[in-house]
Amino acid sequence: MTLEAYLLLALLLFSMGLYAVLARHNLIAILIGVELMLNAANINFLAFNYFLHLDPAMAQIIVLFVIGLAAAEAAIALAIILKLYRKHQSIDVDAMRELRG
Amino acid sequence: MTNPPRELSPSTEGELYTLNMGPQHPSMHGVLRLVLQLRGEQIVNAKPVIGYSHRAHEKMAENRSALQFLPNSSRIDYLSGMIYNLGYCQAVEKILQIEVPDRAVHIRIIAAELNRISSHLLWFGTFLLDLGGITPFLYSFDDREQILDILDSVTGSRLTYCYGRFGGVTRDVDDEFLERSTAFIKLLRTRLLMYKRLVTDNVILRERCIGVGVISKDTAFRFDVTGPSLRASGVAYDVRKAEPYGGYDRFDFEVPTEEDGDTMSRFHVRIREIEQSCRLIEQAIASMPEGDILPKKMPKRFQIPKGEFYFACESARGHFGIYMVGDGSDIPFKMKLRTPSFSNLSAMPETLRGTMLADTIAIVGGIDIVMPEIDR
Amino acid sequence: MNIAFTLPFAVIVIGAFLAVTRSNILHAVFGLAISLVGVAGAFLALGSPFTAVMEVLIYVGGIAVTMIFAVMLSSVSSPAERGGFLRKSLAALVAGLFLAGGSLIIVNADFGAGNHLSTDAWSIQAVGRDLLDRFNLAFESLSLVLLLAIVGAIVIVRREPVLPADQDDAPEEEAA
Amino acid sequence: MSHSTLGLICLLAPLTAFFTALVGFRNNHRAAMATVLLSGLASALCALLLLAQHSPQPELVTRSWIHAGGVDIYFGLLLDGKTLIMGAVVAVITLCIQTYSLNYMATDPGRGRFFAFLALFEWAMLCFVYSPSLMQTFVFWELVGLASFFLIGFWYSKPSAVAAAKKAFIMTRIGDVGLFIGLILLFQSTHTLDILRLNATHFETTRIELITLLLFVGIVGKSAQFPLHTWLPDAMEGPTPVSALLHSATMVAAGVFLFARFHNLFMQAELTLTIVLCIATFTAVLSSTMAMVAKDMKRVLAYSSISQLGFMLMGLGAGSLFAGYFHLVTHAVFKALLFLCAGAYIHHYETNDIIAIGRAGGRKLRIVTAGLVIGGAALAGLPPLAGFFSKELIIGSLGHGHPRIFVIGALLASFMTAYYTFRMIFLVTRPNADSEASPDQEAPDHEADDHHAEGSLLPTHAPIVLLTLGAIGLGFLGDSIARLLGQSAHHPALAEMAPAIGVACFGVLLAWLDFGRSAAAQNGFVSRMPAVRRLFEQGWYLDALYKKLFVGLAQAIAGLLFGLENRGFDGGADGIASGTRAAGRTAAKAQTGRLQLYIGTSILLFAAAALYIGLGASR
Amino acid sequence: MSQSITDYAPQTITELVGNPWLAMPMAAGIIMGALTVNVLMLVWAERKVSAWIQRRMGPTEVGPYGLLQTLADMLKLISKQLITPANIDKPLYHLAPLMAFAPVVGAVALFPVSRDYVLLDNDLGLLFVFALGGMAVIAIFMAGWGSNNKYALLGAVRSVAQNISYEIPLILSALSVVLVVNAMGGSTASGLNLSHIAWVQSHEHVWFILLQPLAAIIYFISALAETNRAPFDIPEAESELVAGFHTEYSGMRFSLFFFSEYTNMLIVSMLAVVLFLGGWDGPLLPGPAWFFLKSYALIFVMMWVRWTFPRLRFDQLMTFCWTVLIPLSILNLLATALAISVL
Repeated sequence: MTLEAYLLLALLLFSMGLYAVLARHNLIAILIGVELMLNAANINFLAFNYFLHLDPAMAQIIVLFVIGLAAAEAAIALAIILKLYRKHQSIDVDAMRELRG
Repeated sequence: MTNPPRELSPSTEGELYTLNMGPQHPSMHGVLRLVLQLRGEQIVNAKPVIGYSHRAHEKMAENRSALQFLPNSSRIDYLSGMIYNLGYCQAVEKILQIEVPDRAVHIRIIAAELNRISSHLLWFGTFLLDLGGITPFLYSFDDREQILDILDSVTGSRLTYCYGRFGGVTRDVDDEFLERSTAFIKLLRTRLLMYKRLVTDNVILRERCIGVGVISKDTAFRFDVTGPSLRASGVAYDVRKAEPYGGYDRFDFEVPTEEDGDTMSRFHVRIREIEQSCRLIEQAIASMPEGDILPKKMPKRFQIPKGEFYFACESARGHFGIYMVGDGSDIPFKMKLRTPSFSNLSAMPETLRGTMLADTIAIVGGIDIVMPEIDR
Repeated sequence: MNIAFTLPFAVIVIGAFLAVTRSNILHAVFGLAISLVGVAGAFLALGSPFTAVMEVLIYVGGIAVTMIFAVMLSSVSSPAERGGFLRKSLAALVAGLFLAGGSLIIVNADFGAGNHLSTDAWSIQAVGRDLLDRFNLAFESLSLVLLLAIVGAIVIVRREPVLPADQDDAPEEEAA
Repeated sequence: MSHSTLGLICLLAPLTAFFTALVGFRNNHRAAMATVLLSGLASALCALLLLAQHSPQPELVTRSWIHAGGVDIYFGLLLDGKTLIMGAVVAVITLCIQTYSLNYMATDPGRGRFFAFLALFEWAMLCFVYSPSLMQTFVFWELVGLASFFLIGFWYSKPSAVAAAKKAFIMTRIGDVGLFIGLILLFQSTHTLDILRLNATHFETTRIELITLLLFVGIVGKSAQFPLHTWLPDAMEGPTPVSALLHSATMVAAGVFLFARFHNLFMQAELTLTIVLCIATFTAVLSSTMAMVAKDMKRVLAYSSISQLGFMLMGLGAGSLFAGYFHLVTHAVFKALLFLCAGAYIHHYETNDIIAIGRAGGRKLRIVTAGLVIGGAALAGLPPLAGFFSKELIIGSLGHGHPRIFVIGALLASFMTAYYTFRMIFLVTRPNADSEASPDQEAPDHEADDHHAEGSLLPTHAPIVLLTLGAIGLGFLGDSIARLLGQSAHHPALAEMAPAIGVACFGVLLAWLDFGRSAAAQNGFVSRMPAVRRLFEQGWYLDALYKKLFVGLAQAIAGLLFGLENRGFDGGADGIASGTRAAGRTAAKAQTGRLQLYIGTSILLFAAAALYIGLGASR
Repeated sequence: MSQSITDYAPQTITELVGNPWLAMPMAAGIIMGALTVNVLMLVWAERKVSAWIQRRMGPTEVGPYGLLQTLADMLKLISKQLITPANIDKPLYHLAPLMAFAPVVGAVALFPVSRDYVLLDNDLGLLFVFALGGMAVIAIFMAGWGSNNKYALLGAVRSVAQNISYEIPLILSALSVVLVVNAMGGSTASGLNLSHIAWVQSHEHVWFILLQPLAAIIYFISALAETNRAPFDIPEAESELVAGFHTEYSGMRFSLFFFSEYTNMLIVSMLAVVLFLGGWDGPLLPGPAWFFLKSYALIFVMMWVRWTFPRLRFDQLMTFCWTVLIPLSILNLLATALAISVL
């Protein structure tokens, strides 16, 4: 397979994640979209590395960092979602509009 | 009718949920149903629901003569049937003032104490089964089986004995019975040592039991907790000592008590009671007199005189009371049974509150309830 | 078609589709998990088993499970997807535009090096050494970030311990 | 065994013991105590062996941690004269105190935790002492502070202990900020973390003045010099063994040790040295005055610690590494001894009050009283005990090329030291129930119960005896210590020593007159001046002053700003605000609060930009 | 390092049939056959062991020594009607048994049975085993949630919390072995390769249980918890939660859970053998014999423990993990690293 194929796969995955972020009401579903987007980026990193043979260890390390950051981000995001749920009895993104003008 | 649990504040309400434990649940000892309100695994409210095996024993007693009711008595609590059976006999004897011959007194004590040991052994096994230890169950049933065999040899039944007669017992015991009882007690002592080593000293068991389900002395009094559960809370109350009946005052035994009132204390009290029962049996066998097992002179009919009568005995689970109102006929006008598990169970909602779900099992198992005896 | 590409491709797309469209949020999380397993497969095909394993260990075994926990702790029923069509079509429009534009770029771009595969040797040892040497600062910072995230998450969701309800909360008979 | 093995054992034993005791033996106090004691023994043995095997050249045993930006960050041991002596002192004294704690803490419900923290403390201090790099120095400097925080606040259910722990932690942190900035500046100008290389650096610029001053700020915090000294007396809230440890070989010693460690750098900064001398002398005199009126035995010792630390810094600041360092070592020994003795009294009579202890029959504890007398005499600087030699050296070194005021200050402090030390000794050994002195608290009556007799007294007495021997004999080891430090030990002539001996003797004599005589009023000459007495008792009102100063200052600044704001800015701001508000109301309409709208818009814009750039690139 | 996905086809079978894509399903078939036999034997063994401990006979009727009893039981389970409760979450409920079952089969292929024979030799073998084990959590959750039963849900929540927590000491204790392997076996081969771990032990004539006794103990305890075996069988605590996450499963679906549970026992035992007990190393007998002898001996110990101890309470279990096992395993790892860097 070609580099373009993997890039397109990643792009598709990213777009799906983007759709979830934009279209879903549920905060957790939005978080799911974000995770999909992060993984699309990961595929890109490895694909570029594989096909353009850059530094083989480097791409993996970057992917590891992304995974680690995603774990941290998920932990905090879920904690916030839980807190919001306790406050609003809902995790609908439209319910969180205190900052509107 | 009981009210539904009080509404909790809306902020916490969404996080509570109700779990129906029982009536068909592996460790509800028959058909107890506990309606638990949980927050996570923590119990906010517990409500026992009873009555699934109601058989109207009390009503039956008001429709048949005392003698006809006799077989029913051991069905009330099938685990200490002998004690209930003999207790009922003793109640009638007390009403009609029938003298019981010495030999029968001794035999009754041996039979009742063997029955108490068997009940405690069964509790020991099932309690550990509730805590997830499966093997001790089979060991204790093995021991209990011997008691059942011994009692079977003289009474002819294994569980729901009808051995008592007003004034004595149905059948005399032979030497073989006494020898087997002596041998069994000797064996049981070694087994108790083994249980201590393998079970009582086990770290996990101690973790599960110590400090779990504490019933304070005060709580125990308020809910009229009785039996080993009461003695585990530090009250040395035992009907056999407090209001001696059936010749218990002739023998030397102690009322074991523990101070902490937790499940471990109840565990220890029962184990120590087994030892005391062994002592009683040994004494009774050693001083077994010769003679009749029924009084020479017996009334032809067992008419309950006019008036109210109360008799209490100590069952394996505690204070078992028989309240009878007679109108001079053969048939009691009214009979009410005060059974120990019922009052012990009533202390549960308060004890369970705030504990973990897993502790429910340990606590409910630890107070040793027998559902038919509660439902009657 | 190459099965080493199509298999992960199919799994990723199907999983992501489930994750994006299911209105039952729990199904969406399981869709995410499936998709991530597919991503791990793609990593394998891209010659990086180590990241593939890590993806499964951390994403599927950790993040997805945490999400399921959050779902169970928050809303059992997902909020109704009301006002759906306009919002969805707008979102689809944006995502579609993004997809179209991106594909345009990818197809038109020349990545220079052609398509010869990397056969460079790498080993876990090399990754490990780089982690602790070249990327040491990033590595240590990441560990700090993770620690802070854990502590922060605990602090955020902590609530004052609720003591067992008082005796008064017991079902009383007084109203009877 | 090789040096690296010995060193590793020495450092790792307490760490292992800490974790084992804290995690492994949480419910088994006996095992925790045994582990910690064994580790202390191992550390002490290794430290002594290292000392015995010392080589003239500094030796490095290190393991690398990070290479980054051309700097190699490593951890390990630097074995030279300074570290070897201090390491041995720390390890031995910690062992003594751990042994002593066996009895002292025997019935405390948290003793396992206590011993674990002792091990942590020892580990942090040893790693600090043996540190070969700035990084390690700073890390363990902070860890020493942390461990002392745990120990001072050990009885965490006592509000005063918690407050004291917090105070100690925050006060020392103030100094640490300075230290940290100083270390960074130091690193910036030398590009190395290696302490040996640092010390060999010669600075041309005056930057060294700034660096050393900042380092000195850290030392002031940790070694409890004026004006950050107030935490130390409060730190008495911890158990007495902790005080003994804090005041002798660890915590406060860390500051002085840091000074000694960077002595070469300090020597290049004239200005800093002068400031050091001023502050040290002032601290020595100031805290001595407070000690003269304190009735709490531990407080007397605490104030004396502060003043002795002033002495050490005087010696070091005067340029004599040997004098200051020697005093650090001897002080560690006799101060540990004094605290252990004080602990024995306090444990036995359950009161801190000197007068109460004396009246309850303090002298009946013979070994302890002997220890107290000898330790006190060493503190007072009476010949031929350990303190005498080191203090003489300091006063001697001050005599060379420094203003007279410092010598006079030192002599004054020395006099007061002798006075208050013997005041304490006489109050304990020659109680006079009829004197005017009134104890603040009475000792509970112990005639009837003998529960203190439980167990062996060996763990209490053995360390006291050992340290007593040290307090007697250590003074004669000055030459070998000087050799280890690479300094020449100069012996001051008798004529030089005369004033010092004189004031010390005079102090003792005055103490005898005030407290020792059978007809003495036991109130001391200070109480004839009530105002002065109150001033001393309240610690020169420094705590109150700090409170007033900082709170007042903040309020003053706030008031100033308030006025400025009210008059100057408000008018203009109001006009701007109304305009902004109007504009805001219009703009706020765009702020829908809908997260997804924001994301969508930004993505679209971003995509457009990317598309534009991408297409442009591909064209 | 491997470069193609076909590298993950079992090598030996690939050589036989020539096509890696054909080899994968074949290997799965072989493994499933072997595992079925293994599970049948294990269930029989569990019954016999428990009977022996409880002074009973155990199964005696079907086949010699009751050997065929479990086969009969399996036939019964397969032929039973599949009861589907009302109001379940259908996809989750139906997929859960398969999800529990699939990763287990994959993990078995990685174990070196002898010096020369391993179905799938992979440089990251150890990590693969853990990753596949991590996926089982999802299956349990699907089952618990899908069943629409409070007991099942409680069981699933407990199980997931327990599995995630105990995975940490499990992996940490295994990692300290990996450190030792890398220190002893040179840097040419990966310390995560299961064959290599076993090879180092036989080559250096030392079983790692001697070098890493603490890790071995932590591993074994965590393994008991990972497989939900007594005294950590809290997710399916019969007396509390009826049967935990598989309360609502019956017939074939239940037997799949049962299958994966017993196979999990085999996997953690085999892993323990590879990590700590020298793999196929041993005198006289051939490699595979030693390997399985040790594995089954460990399984026997697990059964022994199960029939001896009562069950812990859930919070005690978690406290034990987070305050004892995890600190200890971290300490052990640090101590190992330190010892290696010093020696």
